[in-house]
Amino acid sequence: MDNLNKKDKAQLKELKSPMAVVDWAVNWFRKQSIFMLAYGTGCGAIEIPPTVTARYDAERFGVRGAATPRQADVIVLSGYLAVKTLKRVIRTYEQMQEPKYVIALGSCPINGGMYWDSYNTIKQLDRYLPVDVTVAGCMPRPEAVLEGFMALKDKIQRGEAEGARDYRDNIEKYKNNQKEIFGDKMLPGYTCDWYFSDGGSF
Amino acid sequence: MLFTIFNSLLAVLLTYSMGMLYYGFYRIGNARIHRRVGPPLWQNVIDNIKLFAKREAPGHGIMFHLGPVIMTAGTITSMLFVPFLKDSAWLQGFSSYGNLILLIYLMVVGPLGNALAVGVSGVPFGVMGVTRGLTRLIGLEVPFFLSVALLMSGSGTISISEIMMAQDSFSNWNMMAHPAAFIVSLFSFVGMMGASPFDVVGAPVEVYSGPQAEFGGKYLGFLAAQRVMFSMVKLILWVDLFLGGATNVFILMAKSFALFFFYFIVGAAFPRFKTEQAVDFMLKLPLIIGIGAVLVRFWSL
Amino acid sequence: MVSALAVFFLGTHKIIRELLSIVSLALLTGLLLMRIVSPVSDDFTWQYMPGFFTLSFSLSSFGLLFALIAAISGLLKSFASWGINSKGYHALFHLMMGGLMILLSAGDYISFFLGWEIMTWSSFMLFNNFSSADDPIEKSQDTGFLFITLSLISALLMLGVLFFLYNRTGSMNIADGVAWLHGVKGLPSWIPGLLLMSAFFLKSGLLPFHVWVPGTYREAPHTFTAFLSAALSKVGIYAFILFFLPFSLNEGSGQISYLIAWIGAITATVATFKAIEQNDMKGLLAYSSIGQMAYVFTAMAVGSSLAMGGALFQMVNHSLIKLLLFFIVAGIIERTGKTRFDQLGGLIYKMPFSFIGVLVGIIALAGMPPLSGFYGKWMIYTSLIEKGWLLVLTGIVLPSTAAFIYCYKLIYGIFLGHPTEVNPEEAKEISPRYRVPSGLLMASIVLLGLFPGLILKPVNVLLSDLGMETLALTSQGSLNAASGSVSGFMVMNVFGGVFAVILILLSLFGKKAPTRNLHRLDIAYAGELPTEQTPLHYGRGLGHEVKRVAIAGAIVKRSLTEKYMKIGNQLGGILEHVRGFYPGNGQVSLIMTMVGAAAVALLIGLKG
Amino acid sequence: MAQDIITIFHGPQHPGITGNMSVELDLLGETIKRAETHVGYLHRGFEKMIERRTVLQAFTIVCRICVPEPDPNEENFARGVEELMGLEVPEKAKWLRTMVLEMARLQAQMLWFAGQGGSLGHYISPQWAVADRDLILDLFEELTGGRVYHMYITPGGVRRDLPEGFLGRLGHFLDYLESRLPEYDNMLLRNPVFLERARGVGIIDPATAREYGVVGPNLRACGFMNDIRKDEPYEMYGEVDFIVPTETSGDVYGRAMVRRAEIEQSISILRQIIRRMPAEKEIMAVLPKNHRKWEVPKGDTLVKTESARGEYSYYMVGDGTDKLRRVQVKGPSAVHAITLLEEMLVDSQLSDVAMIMNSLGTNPPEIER
Repeated sequence: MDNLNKKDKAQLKELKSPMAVVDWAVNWFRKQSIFMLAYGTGCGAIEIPPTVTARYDAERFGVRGAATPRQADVIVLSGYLAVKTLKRVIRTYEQMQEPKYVIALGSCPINGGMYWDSYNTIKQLDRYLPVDVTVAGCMPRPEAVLEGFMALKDKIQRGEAEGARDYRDNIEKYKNNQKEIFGDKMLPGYTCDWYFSDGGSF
Repeated sequence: MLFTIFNSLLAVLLTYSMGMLYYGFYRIGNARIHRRVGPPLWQNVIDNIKLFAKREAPGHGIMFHLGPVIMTAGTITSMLFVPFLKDSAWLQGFSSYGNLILLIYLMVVGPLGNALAVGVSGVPFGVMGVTRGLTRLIGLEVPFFLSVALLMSGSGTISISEIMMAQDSFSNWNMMAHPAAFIVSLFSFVGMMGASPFDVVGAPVEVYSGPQAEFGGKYLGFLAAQRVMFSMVKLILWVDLFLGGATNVFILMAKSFALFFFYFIVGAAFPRFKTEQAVDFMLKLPLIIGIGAVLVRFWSL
Repeated sequence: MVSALAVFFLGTHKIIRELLSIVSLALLTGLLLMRIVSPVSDDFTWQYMPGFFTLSFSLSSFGLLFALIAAISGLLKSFASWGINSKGYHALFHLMMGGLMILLSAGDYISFFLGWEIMTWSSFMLFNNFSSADDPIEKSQDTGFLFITLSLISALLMLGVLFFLYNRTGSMNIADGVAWLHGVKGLPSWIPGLLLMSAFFLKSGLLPFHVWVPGTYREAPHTFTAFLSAALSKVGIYAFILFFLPFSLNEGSGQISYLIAWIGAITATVATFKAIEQNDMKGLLAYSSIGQMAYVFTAMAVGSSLAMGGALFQMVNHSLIKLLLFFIVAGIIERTGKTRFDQLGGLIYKMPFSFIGVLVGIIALAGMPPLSGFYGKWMIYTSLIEKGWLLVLTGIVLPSTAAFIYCYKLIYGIFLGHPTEVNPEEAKEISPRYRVPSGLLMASIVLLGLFPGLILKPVNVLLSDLGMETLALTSQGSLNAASGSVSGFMVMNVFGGVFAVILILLSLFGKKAPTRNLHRLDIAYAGELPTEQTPLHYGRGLGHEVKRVAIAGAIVKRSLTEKYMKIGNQLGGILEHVRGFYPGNGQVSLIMTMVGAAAVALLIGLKG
Repeated sequence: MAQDIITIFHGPQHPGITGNMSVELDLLGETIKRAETHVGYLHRGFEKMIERRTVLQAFTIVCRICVPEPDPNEENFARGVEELMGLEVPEKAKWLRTMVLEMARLQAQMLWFAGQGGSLGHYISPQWAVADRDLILDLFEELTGGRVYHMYITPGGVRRDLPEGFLGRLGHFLDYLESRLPEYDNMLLRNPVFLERARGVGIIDPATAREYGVVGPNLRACGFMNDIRKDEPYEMYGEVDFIVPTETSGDVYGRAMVRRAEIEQSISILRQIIRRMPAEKEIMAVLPKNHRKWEVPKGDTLVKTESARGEYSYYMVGDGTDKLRRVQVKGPSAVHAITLLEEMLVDSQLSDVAMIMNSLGTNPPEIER
């Protein structure tokens, strides 16, 4: 934590223009307050409670739970994703408000892990969603999960945690990849139409 | 006029910073009860600013847009009808134009305005939360009204300032002069602050955080800001009515923090009632105490 | 009141034309308004069988208020029902109007009773013959049966008491009877008093005589329901003021007043919880009417000038609100053909005018500042506190808090949530003939919220007519009582100001963080996807759980209507052979019974 | 379509669900008129994967069938293989296995306690219970090298002997936990609000319990004394003294009381194990030299273990190759979380769904494997 603070200060000194300072400040607030949507997709769900409770106390770092995707900043995908789950995860991710981040826990979202030969799980999550931080391990310890959050914070502060922008810019690629696995059971159009248009706003 | 506007801004700022401070303490205190360290004291402010710094927000049409606005406006309006200090021209808002009954009704305007936005978003969980809130209101308002009616008929006025003025010494504080009314009102107080065991409205494990389920970004930011301010309005109201009011901001903070601490302890210790259990509870014990107090008053006259 | 009779004859004998109806009602309204501007004495006496009866008519200031309410309601109602009425409807409506005018200006028992009966029977015919229920078989015979039976009972009670009074005082003049009623202490005055009171309670639908209200309101033609709620339910209040107000102001009658106050509070509680339970719009509004009327009785029982002012304000305000809400509901039913909350929903962006109308209506109905409904509530509460009736206050706080639920249910069920049976693509705004009167009513409700003095100044005149103190009004927009003051103008300004500031703030954020317009089904739904077929509208369920609360459950489970029907059926069984004497159907025999009973009562009265 | 009812999903992304599954609820108001559980969010095809792997490879994945309580699965699998292959397990290994099983049961009960408090909006109990449970995980880590998945109980014995002073530290932990239990009681189990909410809610009547095949604490809360550890003692359960707590009410409160009593029983069993742990070093049976040639003879067997949530049973078939022909896994949650839950939720309240699911000890991963 101290380390991070020092890094922040060093960064701040390097900034030149006032707009850069504003951006830096906004990023600082974003990184200090992370509303986490813990989607217990698999085994990793068991290490989320220790992370947020008394022993490891993620709230020290500004990480707290959110109930619905509308309120959340980061979705924590804990473990392997069955195809059925992936659909819900994409749905949940698209409902979140930008800027939004994805943390994937465990080996399974990286390469399939234990279930590399299973017929019902996806093997590589970042084909379907922009993953900002992956925490490897089966399953990652709470310390590792916290380390993942620290990495995410660092990324946010540097302004590099822009998975959401990547998803928006490369939506066709992601949707095609999703289509490969869902086939004709893709999510209905209204859930993601705005990615293909400007999106109405007022 | 300018002075009033300046005063109103001051009131908003004061309640916001007081609220953020108290709720910062609330989170740390809860963390200590949980045997952990907890977030920094200013974590709530960071959260709030972060919500305003989100790049987008969900929308379901103009009514959804207006809901948080009405909610915040309702909160600030009711804040301006509460006198913060006694014997002072500062922080009085528009309280000379209003009174306690008006205030009680004003406090419902915001939530009902937000309920329209929740309804129009079409989230079934949200409407369930609203229904729970309205049902719970029956249980909260009835004992509360009874207790403040005891005060009002006791002091012969319905104006908050005058009730506050009448409590000049400690023995004249309404919590000492009308202990039954104070006890009854404390039940309602815990409920109105949304503490366990009366926190049915936004229960995440039941109704998916209820009315807030569909709000995100700046809307959630407004809702979070008004929530802490609204809590402070209630605290100050209780200080005015029962704890003898305050002559300066520091006394106000001391007294309101004592009440806040009570709310925090009760909220930490209990699981949550079901809606009907909450209302039934409120209509049993507090109401009986209140009716008893009325009867005592009646016979002693 | 020649004009009343003129309208009466005009309506009955001429060919029915909408225009004529409106013109005649406008004429009536105009005449009544003229009475305010230039008070001319038009007391009118009519010698019938010289030396035996004298019918005397004189419109008191109270009568004028009620007559104005009725006339304006009738005018708006006629406008709203433009072109949808069948033959005979207008005749009956004007007959009823005439009866109402006779009643309001009656100076003696005969004309009072005559007006009462004309009004009752014509309104019965109106809702029975022109019912809004789609299926004639479905149209419940029970409703008509209940209404007419209870009306008969009330008429008989009243007739008996009136003749009893005539017997005692030897005068047909109401004023003499009232004076006697208040002059005699103890049991002899209590019994006729209570009997008479029951008759009036029945008309206003107080407990335990409220059972006719919901069915009648539900089945009456939609716009006529508005009139029923706005004008006819006030007749009971008029009669109560006429006969009992001095009585309840009497120092020695504390217990009776207290009893009436509790009857009001209990009625309000029962009606409110019943209203929450309703699934159709008109049923909900019907029960809400009962509840709102009950507050008026509670306030009248308190008897202070603040309470009386509150009662009158609440009454006028209730007329406005209910006209507005029933008009809009009628418009929605006409456009969609649906009456229930589980059939409607999601219409807000298609019917913005109706939405705002209902919004204004429910804010005023719930008594929230800054609209007009608040003042009535405020005056009633304050007067109760000043009087020291804290338990009664608790008794009416309970229903007025619970009323938020049905208010929200009304607006949610129709406009918010998700569309169910009504395709939102095809939904259209309600037709202009509802929109115009609704717009007027909305404007007046908002105006009254800003300037309650508009009503309270005339109310002050009435109060001084009654010999009570007047209310202290510092300006049009604020009101002072002994224990505190309130300024609606200020509330509205502050709220509006804060609202505007926050809206500007929000739109500043809007530049950096735009709001994304989402599809109706794109909602936080626990990760799952709702489909078009998924039921998501909470219209039926809203308020369903309230009955799990012990007190509400006890009220909702019991149904007085069923009990009355049971008693009625048992009586019917006993009287089966008696009924054999009469030809034809039940209605005819009921009418004959009534005529017979009236004759008997007349005879008894004459002999005495 | 007139809509009396409203359909909502309780899960999969919902704070009130015990894992990655969902319950579709038809509500009238908040009263549930129909409940339908949806599973398949977690299906990995375990039984197929075991058939594809050799016995020793399969042993590493069986523990992943159930995350909160992996050890009964390891033990079950190991014992099944031993029965098929006719291996003789040394006594010390049996004691160690019993110890691990009881520790696993203990931590699972703590997790249940956390969930039960959390489902009622009582946020102290999850914080305390999960943190205290972590101390057991530390012991596990010391003993096996893994926090959650241990892969400790291998076919033929256990993987490692006790570290130095382990039993003393376990004893210390047990003392600590025992001193904490009264606080847990005061905080949640004797809390008037908890009593108000838990009594008379989520009742399983004995006939239903028998008909649906309810097992474990849920069955014992209905008044049946039914425990594999007593009925068909395995490992060293025949040697230790313990009682099987029962209740008769069959409601949420009854199940809570049973689980609460089981925590004490586990502590007592662990104390006995600490006392009686043999000193010898032998922890592995005599195994085939070349582990690539582990051939499971033809034959089948049915093994059962009592976990914290009830009975696990594995039906295992060997066909003479180094892979098992078929493994059929039956966990307790399939009954509790699907058929029974759908039945129980009808006419109960939305507020009670999370509480009932937690009190049944449902755990999605083992339903669908």
